[in-house]
Amino acid sequence: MSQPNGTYAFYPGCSMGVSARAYDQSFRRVAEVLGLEFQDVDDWNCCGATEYFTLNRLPAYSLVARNLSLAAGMGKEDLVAACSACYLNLHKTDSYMGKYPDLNEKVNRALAAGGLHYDPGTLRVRHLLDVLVEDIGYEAIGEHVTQPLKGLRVAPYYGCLVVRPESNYDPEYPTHLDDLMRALGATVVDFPLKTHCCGGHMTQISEETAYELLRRLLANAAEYNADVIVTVCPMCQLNLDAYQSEVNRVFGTDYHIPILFFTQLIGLAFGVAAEDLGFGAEIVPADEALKKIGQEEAPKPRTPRRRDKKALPMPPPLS
Amino acid sequence: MPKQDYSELNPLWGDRGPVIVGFLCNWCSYRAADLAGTSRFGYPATLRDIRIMCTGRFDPTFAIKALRDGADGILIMGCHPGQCHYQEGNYKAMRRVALLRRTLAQLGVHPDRIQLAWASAAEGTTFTQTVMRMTETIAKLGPLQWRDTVSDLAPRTPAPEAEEVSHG
Amino acid sequence: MAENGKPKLALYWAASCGGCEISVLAIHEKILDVAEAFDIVFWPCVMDFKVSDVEALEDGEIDVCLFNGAIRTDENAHMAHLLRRKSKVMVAYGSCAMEGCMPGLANFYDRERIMQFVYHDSPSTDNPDGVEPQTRTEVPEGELTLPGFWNTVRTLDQIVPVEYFIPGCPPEAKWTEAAINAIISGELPPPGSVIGMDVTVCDECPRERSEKKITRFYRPYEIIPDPDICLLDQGLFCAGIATRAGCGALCPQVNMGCRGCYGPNEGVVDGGARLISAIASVIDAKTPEEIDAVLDTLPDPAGYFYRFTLARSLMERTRLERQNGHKVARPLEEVPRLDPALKE
Amino acid sequence: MTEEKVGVYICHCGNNIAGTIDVEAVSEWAATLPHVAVARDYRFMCSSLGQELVEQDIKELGLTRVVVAACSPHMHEPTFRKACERAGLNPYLMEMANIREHASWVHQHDKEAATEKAKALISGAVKRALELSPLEPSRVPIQEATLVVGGGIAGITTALEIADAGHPVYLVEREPSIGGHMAQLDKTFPTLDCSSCILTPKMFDTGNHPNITLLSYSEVEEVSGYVGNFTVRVRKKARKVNTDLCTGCGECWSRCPAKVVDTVYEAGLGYRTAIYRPFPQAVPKYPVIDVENCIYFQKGTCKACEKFCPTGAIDFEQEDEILELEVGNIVLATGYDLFDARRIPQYGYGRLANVFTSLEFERMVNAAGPTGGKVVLRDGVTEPQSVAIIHCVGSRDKNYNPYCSATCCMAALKFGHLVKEKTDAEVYSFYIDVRAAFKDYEEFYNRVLEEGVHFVRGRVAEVTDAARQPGEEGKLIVQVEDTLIGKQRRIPVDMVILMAAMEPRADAEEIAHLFGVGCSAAGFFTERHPKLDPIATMSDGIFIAGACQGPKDIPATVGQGAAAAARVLTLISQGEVEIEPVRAIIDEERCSGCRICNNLCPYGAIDYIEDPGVSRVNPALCKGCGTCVAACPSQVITGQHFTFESIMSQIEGLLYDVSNGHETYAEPAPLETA
Repeated sequence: MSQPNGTYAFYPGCSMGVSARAYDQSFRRVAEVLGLEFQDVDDWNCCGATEYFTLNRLPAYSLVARNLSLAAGMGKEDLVAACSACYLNLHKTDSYMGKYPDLNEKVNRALAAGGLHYDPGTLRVRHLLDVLVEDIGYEAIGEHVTQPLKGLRVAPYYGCLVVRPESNYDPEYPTHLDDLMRALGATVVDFPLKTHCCGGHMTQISEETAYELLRRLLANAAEYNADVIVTVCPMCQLNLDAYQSEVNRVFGTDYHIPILFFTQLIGLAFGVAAEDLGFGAEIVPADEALKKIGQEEAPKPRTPRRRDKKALPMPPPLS
Repeated sequence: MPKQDYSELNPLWGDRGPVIVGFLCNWCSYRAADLAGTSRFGYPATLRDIRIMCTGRFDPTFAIKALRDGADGILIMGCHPGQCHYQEGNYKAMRRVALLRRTLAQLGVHPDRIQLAWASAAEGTTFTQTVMRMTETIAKLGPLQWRDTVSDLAPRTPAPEAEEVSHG
Repeated sequence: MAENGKPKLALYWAASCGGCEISVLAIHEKILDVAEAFDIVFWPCVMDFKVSDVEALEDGEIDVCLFNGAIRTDENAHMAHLLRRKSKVMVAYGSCAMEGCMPGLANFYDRERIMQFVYHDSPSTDNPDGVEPQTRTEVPEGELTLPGFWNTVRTLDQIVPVEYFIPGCPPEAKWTEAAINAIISGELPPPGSVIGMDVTVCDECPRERSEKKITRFYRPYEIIPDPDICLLDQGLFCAGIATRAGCGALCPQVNMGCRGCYGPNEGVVDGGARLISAIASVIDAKTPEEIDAVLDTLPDPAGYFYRFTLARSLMERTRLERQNGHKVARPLEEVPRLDPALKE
Repeated sequence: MTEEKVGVYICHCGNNIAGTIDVEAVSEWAATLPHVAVARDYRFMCSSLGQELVEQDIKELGLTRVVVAACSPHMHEPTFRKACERAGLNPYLMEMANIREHASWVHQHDKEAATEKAKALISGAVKRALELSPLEPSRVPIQEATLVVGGGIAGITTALEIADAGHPVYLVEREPSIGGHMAQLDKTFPTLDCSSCILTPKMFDTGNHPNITLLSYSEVEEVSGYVGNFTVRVRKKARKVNTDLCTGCGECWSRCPAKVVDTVYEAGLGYRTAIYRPFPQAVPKYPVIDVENCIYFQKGTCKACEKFCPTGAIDFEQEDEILELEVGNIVLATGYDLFDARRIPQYGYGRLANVFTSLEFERMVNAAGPTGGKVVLRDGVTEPQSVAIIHCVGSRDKNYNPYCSATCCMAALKFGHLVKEKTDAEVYSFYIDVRAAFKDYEEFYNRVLEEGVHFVRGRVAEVTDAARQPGEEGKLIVQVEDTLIGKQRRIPVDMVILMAAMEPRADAEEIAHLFGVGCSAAGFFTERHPKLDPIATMSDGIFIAGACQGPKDIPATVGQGAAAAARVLTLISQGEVEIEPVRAIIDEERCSGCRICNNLCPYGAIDYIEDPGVSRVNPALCKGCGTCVAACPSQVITGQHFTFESIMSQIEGLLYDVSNGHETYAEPAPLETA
């Protein structure tokens, strides 16, 4: 599966250099440790985010296809995106162009105007999380861990895009981020809302809707006593982080759950200095939570296995 | 299934259409064809099928014979791998068809003219779709007309009268 | 029958290497019996005869004609018809006449490509003016003619009716002898018969055979095979399983897979198809990918399977297409690769 | 070829064929084919008048071959074969052309093409018929004993029926006791009979029947042979208990210190000891030592059971025993596995304590179960105030199993009733359709409706403990689209029961391979015919009964078990069995012993005879698939009824209108001069 020389084409997308600088910084440091090389697509353009596809599809596909075409010219097999929305749009465009010859033809006609061309299937579009899990593996990542995240209770938040529409992972209840966090030594809490919506751009359109969705996520993480919520998407991170105080104000709650990128936690576990991983950029400060690393966790099971003699056994987890 | 004008796909058809000889295993694909019938799923009348007990009975000679005798394509259909009524006959068919396709390709017969597909007794639609897909493939490839190939006797340049051949 | 009461015998050499002519002599001193028993009326390779001598004979005057070689040119065809007309019994002698043999491999190509290669592209060709043979050429002395060269090589029985077939490249002396004896004694098998055996080379092969499971093929230079074990069991292609016995398993006995010169077994319609079916059946693979991996180790399957029998096979030759009124073979490299989606 | 006379009969099938195909024209055309002595078309060939037409022509015209162009041979081949036989023509000289399923019904929109195709199919059938040979079925004697695999209610029924008829039976059961899933149930729908009350007497009879050899804690390892003459190797696993000495007193397991979760009988809801008897009514009554959990076997010390056994029956050194059985017939009744509900993570089983599977709940409501029949939450004490029952978990779901698991609706109704009976809880049943198809089932549904169970139509999206609204805290929330009111609903409950699907046994494919039977796409054993023969398999002498053939409830299972017994008894009473003559035969005179065919046969029917170095087909083992026939490089294996010549001839016939025949160029070759 992995690239023979461990090099990938990388599509940065618009948030990596701006709101998600911490993601960008931490992912590049982690890649360094793992010996992976990510080569940015030159002259990339916007992926169209979520809106453009609902407004005018053909230009939206063509816009994304331009990125695919540029990336295909780099001679790599895999095109990697760290942002879930970028990943979905790139993946969708590649896959639909392959599935619908009519779309393929129109998009390529548009590309031809700029002297470009893209044959669907040339690239494999992948999310960064998938690359780390599939190509490197839990075991190999575990081998690089020098500062296990012992004692840190992590709620793994996948968001709604990364496991859809076609994915190797269970779209309803994925566990690969869980397993990755476990490989770092963290305690992973069950987080039933792990694939629920973060509100996306509803923060700009209907605050009421977005805040309720955010509240559910925060409440669920709090219920499981999570110290941090870890995300794989700049949009999820931004919404949960930047609007947490608004949620508290609207609902009268008092959540202080730091929202971190998964690469930041990997970096910490690898022993990379926190300032090299973009820590400090988060709005809900992570300092308190990070202090717990290295501590024994106080046992606080939600449902004791056998409260008394009468309790019935639970089935073991599915291996 | 409205009448199809195959010359739209390849002008060489004229007013005729592809002839595909099918070899269907008794237990899965023949029954799938029966099911397509009872379900009234329409498909082009291009397939002329032969019932064999198992695709394991498929002898490459049959395909070669049919192509030589005017067929434009050969469709072998059996039970899905792992579900053969005789356990493994379809794996043998898979290997024979693979080698047959390679061999005939060297004789200028497009490999897509010989196809192997699976349909369980419950898959009337799979059967129908396979025939439709194969018909389209063959229609695009055009007639095979092996008659033209084998009836070739023409010398390269005008030959002398037979009686005048000298043996000096 | 000649005045001396001896049956009249003709031998002719069409498109073949000449090995069959030599094989007739391989019956050693028995050749004297032949000379004793027959009145040889035509044998251009050995004695001085002219076509006009044959033409001068009555129709059906020759009792037996041993005709070796395939039909490749107008001359071959002309002689086949002539000798047929003049002979009571026509024998397709040897692999070329019977099944096309090596000359028949030309059926993988067409006349254009053969001429192009032989008179222009072959590394050993020295033809600065790019001259090609013509059926008629004007020279100061008059007009020269050459027989026309066919697009397709034919077997003898595709051109004229044939009574008997003697297989082999060349036929082993014992079968020639058996045929001669049969003719002399008059105890002839029914017309259409092959003078030979009805089992395959395995029957005569002393190698030890086990259940077959082929995981890959080797080409002869790749391994030194065990001298006592079936070559196919060792992954070496051997056509013996599908080839008529009669040679005494000569090739397998010297560590070389059977080439298949005796042609398919009695009753078989297409020898190549038998090999495809048998060989593919015992490949140890269950997925299209695994199967392809094994088959990739067997380059040129059509060449292996139809080495001697292409002209006589059901397909007879590679496909011809009409181009500008000519029929041309589709060059092999133009056959598209398998569409991966259709591989299964 | 001697002059053959072929009769061709073209069926109108009312309008089914004649409505699309011009049968009169086809009939006229068929009469002109070589060797065809008569061609007729008739409204219904399969009617007695139609059959008499064929019989009359055979007798009066001396037909030597018959071609019937009608429906699929799977429908009426036996009909017309019998007609030929009655008229004195060997039935294997009849050939059918399927112009209904394969022509008129699928080419209704192109009548011309349908008619042309019918002609081609008939032409092929005539050519093939000319190459057919008369065949006679062969006969082999039958061993009296029968092997029944699986000691659930299906296997028990089969074994008792055969044994009661006076014939020996070997009943092989993998677990330490027979009883199967039925022994785990409390009540049975729709009558609410106590399951063990009706099962236990049958188990007892099975264990004590003079004609039944019960091989519990045993597995079949190898099967060879053929109908009437199977040889079966059975591994009798070591119980580590000498059953000659053991009285089943229970002293051993009451002293055993090793407690393990019982995932088989208690479905994971209760515990057992390392030496154990699965349940009190177990047959046989003897315990077994579970070596993997036994402290002595794992750590080397303990032997508590041995110390306390009053009869000295514990035998730690006991080894597995291998038995060789000779049987004439085999019945597979291997049952089902429950779908692992953990595979649907959003339903929370294995994560959320108070989500239970249907089988767990069966054990819970069973008076002899872990809770003594009390309906409680996982804590073992709290009675639920509300219970959700989710249907179709792992069935009717293309992500898992597309099929309907058949029994779960009724079981869910039963659960609804039982919860109502035993608690004051509100019950919500989430269904897609309620399938209550058999006798008294719909009535039971009505009864449960009247008892006040709430039925919500919709597939549940998720079961979560993530509260969102007041009233949801500490509950399990069932999120569902109620398709009858067209709204999303969140229903908080205390307990969720997942009606998990019946699945093929995890090792069903291996078992199928072992016995040489087929598996469907889902993995259930394939019957010979889905409608007319759901009991036999493609392997003669091997029958299937119960849920191994497909999900079914107890009455259907018992019915099939008894039917399998009837089929076996028929064969036994015949004393010998007829084998279809579709077989491969090697011409040993011409076999060169290349051994290509040797390992192609899935039934091991081909033996290589070292001297004189030829291969031979055992006709009783051969099933006639033809794989060896097609593979033989010297073409000396004949596939009866599907001979090389008959198929080659059929190909020629099929292509009668496009073929150029085989020009031999025998005429003087034209030497082109142009």
